Amino acid sequence: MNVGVFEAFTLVVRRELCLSFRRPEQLLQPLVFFLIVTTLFPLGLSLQLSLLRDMSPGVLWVAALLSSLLSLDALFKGDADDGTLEQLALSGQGLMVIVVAKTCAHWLVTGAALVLVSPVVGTALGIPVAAFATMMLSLGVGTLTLSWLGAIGAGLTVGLKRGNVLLSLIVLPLAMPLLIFGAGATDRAISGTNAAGALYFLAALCVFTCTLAPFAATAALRITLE
Amino acid sequence: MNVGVFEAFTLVVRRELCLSFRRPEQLLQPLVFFLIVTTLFPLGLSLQLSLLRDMSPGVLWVAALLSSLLSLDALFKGDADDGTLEQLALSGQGLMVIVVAKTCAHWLVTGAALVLVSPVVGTALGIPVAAFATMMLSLGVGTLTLSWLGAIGAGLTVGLKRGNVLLSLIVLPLAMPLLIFGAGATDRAISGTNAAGALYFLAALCVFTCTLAPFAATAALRITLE
Amino acid sequence: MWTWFYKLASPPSVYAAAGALAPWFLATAAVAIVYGLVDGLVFAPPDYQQGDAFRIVYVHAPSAWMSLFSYTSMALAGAIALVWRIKIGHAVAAASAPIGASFTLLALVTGSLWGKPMWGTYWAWDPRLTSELILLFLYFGVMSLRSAFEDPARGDRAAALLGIVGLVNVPIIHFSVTWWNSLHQGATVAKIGKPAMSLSMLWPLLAMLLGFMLFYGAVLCMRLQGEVLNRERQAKWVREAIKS
Amino acid sequence: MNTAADGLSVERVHVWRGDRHVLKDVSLALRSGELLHVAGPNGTGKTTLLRVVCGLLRPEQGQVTWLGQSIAAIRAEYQGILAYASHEPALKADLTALENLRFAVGLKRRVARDELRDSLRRTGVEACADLPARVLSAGQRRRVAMARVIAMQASLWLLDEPFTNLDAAGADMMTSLLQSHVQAGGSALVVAHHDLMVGTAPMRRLELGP
Amino acid sequence: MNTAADGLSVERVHVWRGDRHVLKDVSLALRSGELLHVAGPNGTGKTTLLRVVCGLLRPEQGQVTWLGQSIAAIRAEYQGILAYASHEPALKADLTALENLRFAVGLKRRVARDELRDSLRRTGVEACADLPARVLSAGQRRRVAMARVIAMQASLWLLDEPFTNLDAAGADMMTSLLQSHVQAGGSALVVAHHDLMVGTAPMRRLELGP
Ligand code: HEM
Ligand SMILES: Nc1ncnc2c1ncn2[C@@H]1O[C@H](COP(=O)(O)OP(=O)(O)OP(=O)(O)O)[C@@H](O)[C@H]1O
Ligand SMILES: Nc1ncnc2c1ncn2[C@@H]1O[C@H](COP(=O)(O)OP(=O)(O)OP(=O)(O)O)[C@@H](O)[C@H]1O
Ligand SMILES: [Mg+2]
Ligand SMILES: [Mg+2]
Repeated sequence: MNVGVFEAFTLVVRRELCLSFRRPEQLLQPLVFFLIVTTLFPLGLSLQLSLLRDMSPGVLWVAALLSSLLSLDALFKGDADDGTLEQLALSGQGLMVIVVAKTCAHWLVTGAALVLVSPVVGTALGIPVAAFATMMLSLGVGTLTLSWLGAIGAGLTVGLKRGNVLLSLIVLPLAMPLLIFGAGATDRAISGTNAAGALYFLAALCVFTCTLAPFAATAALRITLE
Repeated sequence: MNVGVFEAFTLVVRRELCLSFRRPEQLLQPLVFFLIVTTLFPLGLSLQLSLLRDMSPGVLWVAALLSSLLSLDALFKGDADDGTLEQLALSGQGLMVIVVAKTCAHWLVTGAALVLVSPVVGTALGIPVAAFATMMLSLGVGTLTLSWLGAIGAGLTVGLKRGNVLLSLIVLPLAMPLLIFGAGATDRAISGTNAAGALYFLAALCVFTCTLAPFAATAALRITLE
Repeated sequence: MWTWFYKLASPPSVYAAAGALAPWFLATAAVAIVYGLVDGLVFAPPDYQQGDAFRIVYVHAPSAWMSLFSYTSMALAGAIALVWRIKIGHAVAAASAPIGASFTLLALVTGSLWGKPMWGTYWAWDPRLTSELILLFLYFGVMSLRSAFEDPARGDRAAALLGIVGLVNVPIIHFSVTWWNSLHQGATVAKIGKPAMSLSMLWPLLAMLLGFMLFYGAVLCMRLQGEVLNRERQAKWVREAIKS
Repeated sequence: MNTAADGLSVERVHVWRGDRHVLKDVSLALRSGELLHVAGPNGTGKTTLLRVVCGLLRPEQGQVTWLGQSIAAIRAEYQGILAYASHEPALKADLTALENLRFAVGLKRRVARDELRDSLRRTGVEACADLPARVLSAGQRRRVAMARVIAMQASLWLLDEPFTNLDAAGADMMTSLLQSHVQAGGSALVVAHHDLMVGTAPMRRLELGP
Repeated sequence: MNTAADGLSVERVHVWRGDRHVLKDVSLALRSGELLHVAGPNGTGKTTLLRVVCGLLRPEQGQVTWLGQSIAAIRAEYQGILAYASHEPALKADLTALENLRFAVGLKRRVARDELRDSLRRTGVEACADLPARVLSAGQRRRVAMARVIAMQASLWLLDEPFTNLDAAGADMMTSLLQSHVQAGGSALVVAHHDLMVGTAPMRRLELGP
């Protein structure tokens, strides 16, 4: 009665979702953080409304990035602290299955949720409705990539106290291309020009990351586990 | 041979500094985070340089706020996790001494350090040298206020898993006036107008917070300790 | 005197009182709101500047006022519970938080609907609007902090403390229009002496405020009953009340 | 009149956790020179009782007094004379054993480094004095925690399963530490699952039931 | 030829931690139906040895084999037949005891909920099945961790001080669990500071020196 890879994957995803839903307010937190950060910026700009319009894609993306990042540091840390990561590592399932499952679950409760809430933020930032489709698409692809980049960082920094700042250091530089093209796509959609180029690039980035990052993240985790 | 309040205060501050310096790379993390976030924005804005100038105060302040916040969630959490917070609470010293000492130490290793590094960031963002004094002064006062607001939030969320997102949810709304006036002061200094009004307001906010927050933070910690 | 007070604040008597008051509040609220709506939407003269668009004020202003009022009462109930260890205060605070958040949301929504014809935009980063948004976040913070604790007693106290700390925002919202130059219009109704509004517009507004207040009371009573039952589920009187 | 005015006294304490009535009407008295062994099956509230006695947990009913005064009223003095060792050793992983002692004990009394080293020697971990707590073994950590209790020179010891993780020699050491503590006039409340064999001390036993 | 080809075998393992040579040339062999009691003073490397045997730590020298093959080479199969209980109980505080078991055991074998409940019953914590692990007492957590070991139906048990925090009844239960495990043909490596009184099983003892 061995447990197959796919079964193991769903079990770990269910475990993660169960942990998230155990405290429903925690599910909302990355979203609310996203909302708050997007409201902070306009304030920091001393309310120069004309500026706001131009910078809305940047604000949107930086907020998405930060809110995804903030929750990433708990990806493996919680399990490492209470010893369950060791149990997972000894479960007889490859570490990679576990890493992939945890990262996917993370994206579901942060990235996907963030995409769903982005129209609200978009409205507040004055992004036209016509640009919403591109914005949501780019955010979805972008946050998935980000979750994967974050998984590498989280794997490397698990076991370090105050690893979250270090995690940001590792992930943010990697995320820069993402930010440039994501904000670029949104910007073009707002101004009505064709955003396909930037979107393709984002998608390529996503495919690239999703292919290689599982290996990198697993390797990172294995290094810190020993 | 009882230990006086002042002695206890210095001992706790030394403990915190000792813990911070034990990992020198950790000391640098908020700073590097600050540097990275400030460089992210211009990227997110698709490098429209003309915009950059106008938004530099906002970017500076949001980055300061986030980098200070990121490190705040470890303020009491580390001690709560390993049980040393209980020992501190049973030390015979009032909890308030400990809270004040820890918050001051936190400000020293993040806020003060951030102020010192701000000219670099300011230069990168094109803030004129003449505005540096105001910028640094406002950042110093602002980060101190923020450390205190964060101490309340950290006290309330200590012991909660993934408290860091909840912490942001609590602290960010409280920090909004800070952001408005801090960025306002920097903005005025850049454009050469008189920033004294905003600075006075920041100072008043700081005095107000530093007087009341120790009580609130201590009460918060006491509530969650039980 | 104090024993009398404690007796009054004991869960069974609060439960009973809330149950008795709720229908009265609800009935009077209905009367006031119906009068306010009819008079405000049908009989009051159109504004000389805004035409009929101004009529949204009959929902907007009362809900905005109520958002502040219920925050303040939530914080005060929490403070009383925290200082004098009167548990029922936490129940009152817990019961009023979602109501207050709803009023805040209503104020934000009606405000931005009104903003479109008036200022040409649904949303602007204006001090009044922003601080009202902060109020909403504070409500969220208080509610999620309360539920984040395993131990409800600690959650209550933590939420009460945050509520008190957040009270600084209330004067900021109220005075933001005088402290900063703002899109939003200044105090119109509460101007001492003579309100800057014609009486025919004012009466329905006051009626709506009264109605909202009574409605708040009614919902508070009903939610309070639920809170008390949940908190006292171990107590003998609850078991008996459920059985009967 | 209160007979327990000269020591620790717990009077009719009740504590609920969630829906469970964990401590039901628990009373105890402890005078100087006495050792009280708290025993009972798992989950019957021994740790909870210790936390109530510390003042970390406020009981819903009943009270805890020291020298006849409620411990909440004389918080600082009371904390000055107690030493609590919890289930976890409560060490900062990044600090060395010695630094851990210095920052914890230093808040209670002025203490010289040699004295701290000496208490580490008494618990048999002098060799670990300058190792970060992170790398210590479970038993070594427990010993460092015990060294902290000794160095505090408190008159009331509250120990939660102090024999955990200790080897045979460590258990003997623990026993003799307890013995010399009560002989010197101190008192101790010790949670343990096996019998304490502290020779001469007048030892009583409180059995918590389920 | 390798005499230990039918079980676990640790051959001349060396491990350094920092400047300390913690495991010096440790060898052991364990066949099915056998129990090995690892003892030794605090800090002599018992936990380190267990982690090496698990495969969580790679020794600098020497090797660990199972059925004659290096455990690194047959990682998945090897992990499939072992159950490790570390110093900490390794439970997610937010999940209930039952969910903890389900997600941990479910990765090793398909398991029905009743079976999990049954193993909780065998360790005496069926009443806690639906409580979040956060609120359990130290001993209750330990029992849940032991229930996980049982439910894994592993043939090799690696237990690090499994008697910690257990009351007298719990220690008896632990002993009889070990006994029935080895009688059923399983093998176990148990770190403990006191003597194991597992009646009939062929028990050997490995004493690690300082
Ligand atoms: C999203 C947008 C808006 C928000 C968040 C908002 C918020 C508020 C708040 C919080 C109050 C209560 C102030 C207090 O009690 O001190 C208020 C009152 C009021 N608002 Fe708005 N408002 C918005 C849009 C508007 C618009 C567009 C108008 C009309 C031009 C308007 C007209 C009024 C009036 C007449 C009052 C009553 C003033 C008084 O007597 O105090 N509001 N609003
Ligand atoms: N929220 C809760 N709901 C239900 N039961 C709870 C809750 N919190 C704690 N408990 C129960 O209260 C008891 C706590 O007991 P405590 O930790 O004091 O036990 P103990 O005597 O120290 O046990 P051990 O010997 O295992 O350390 C446990 O039985 C636990 O299950
Ligand atoms: N980086 C390091 N530098 C020096 N010594 C180290 C380092 N890391 C670990 N050690 C030592 O290695 C040993 C680890 O032993 P281990 O945890 O295996 O002991 P143990 O036999 O399980 O002891 P216990 O009975 O206390 O659980 C300890 O003596 C520890 O001090
Ligand atoms: Mg206990
Ligand atoms: Mg060990």
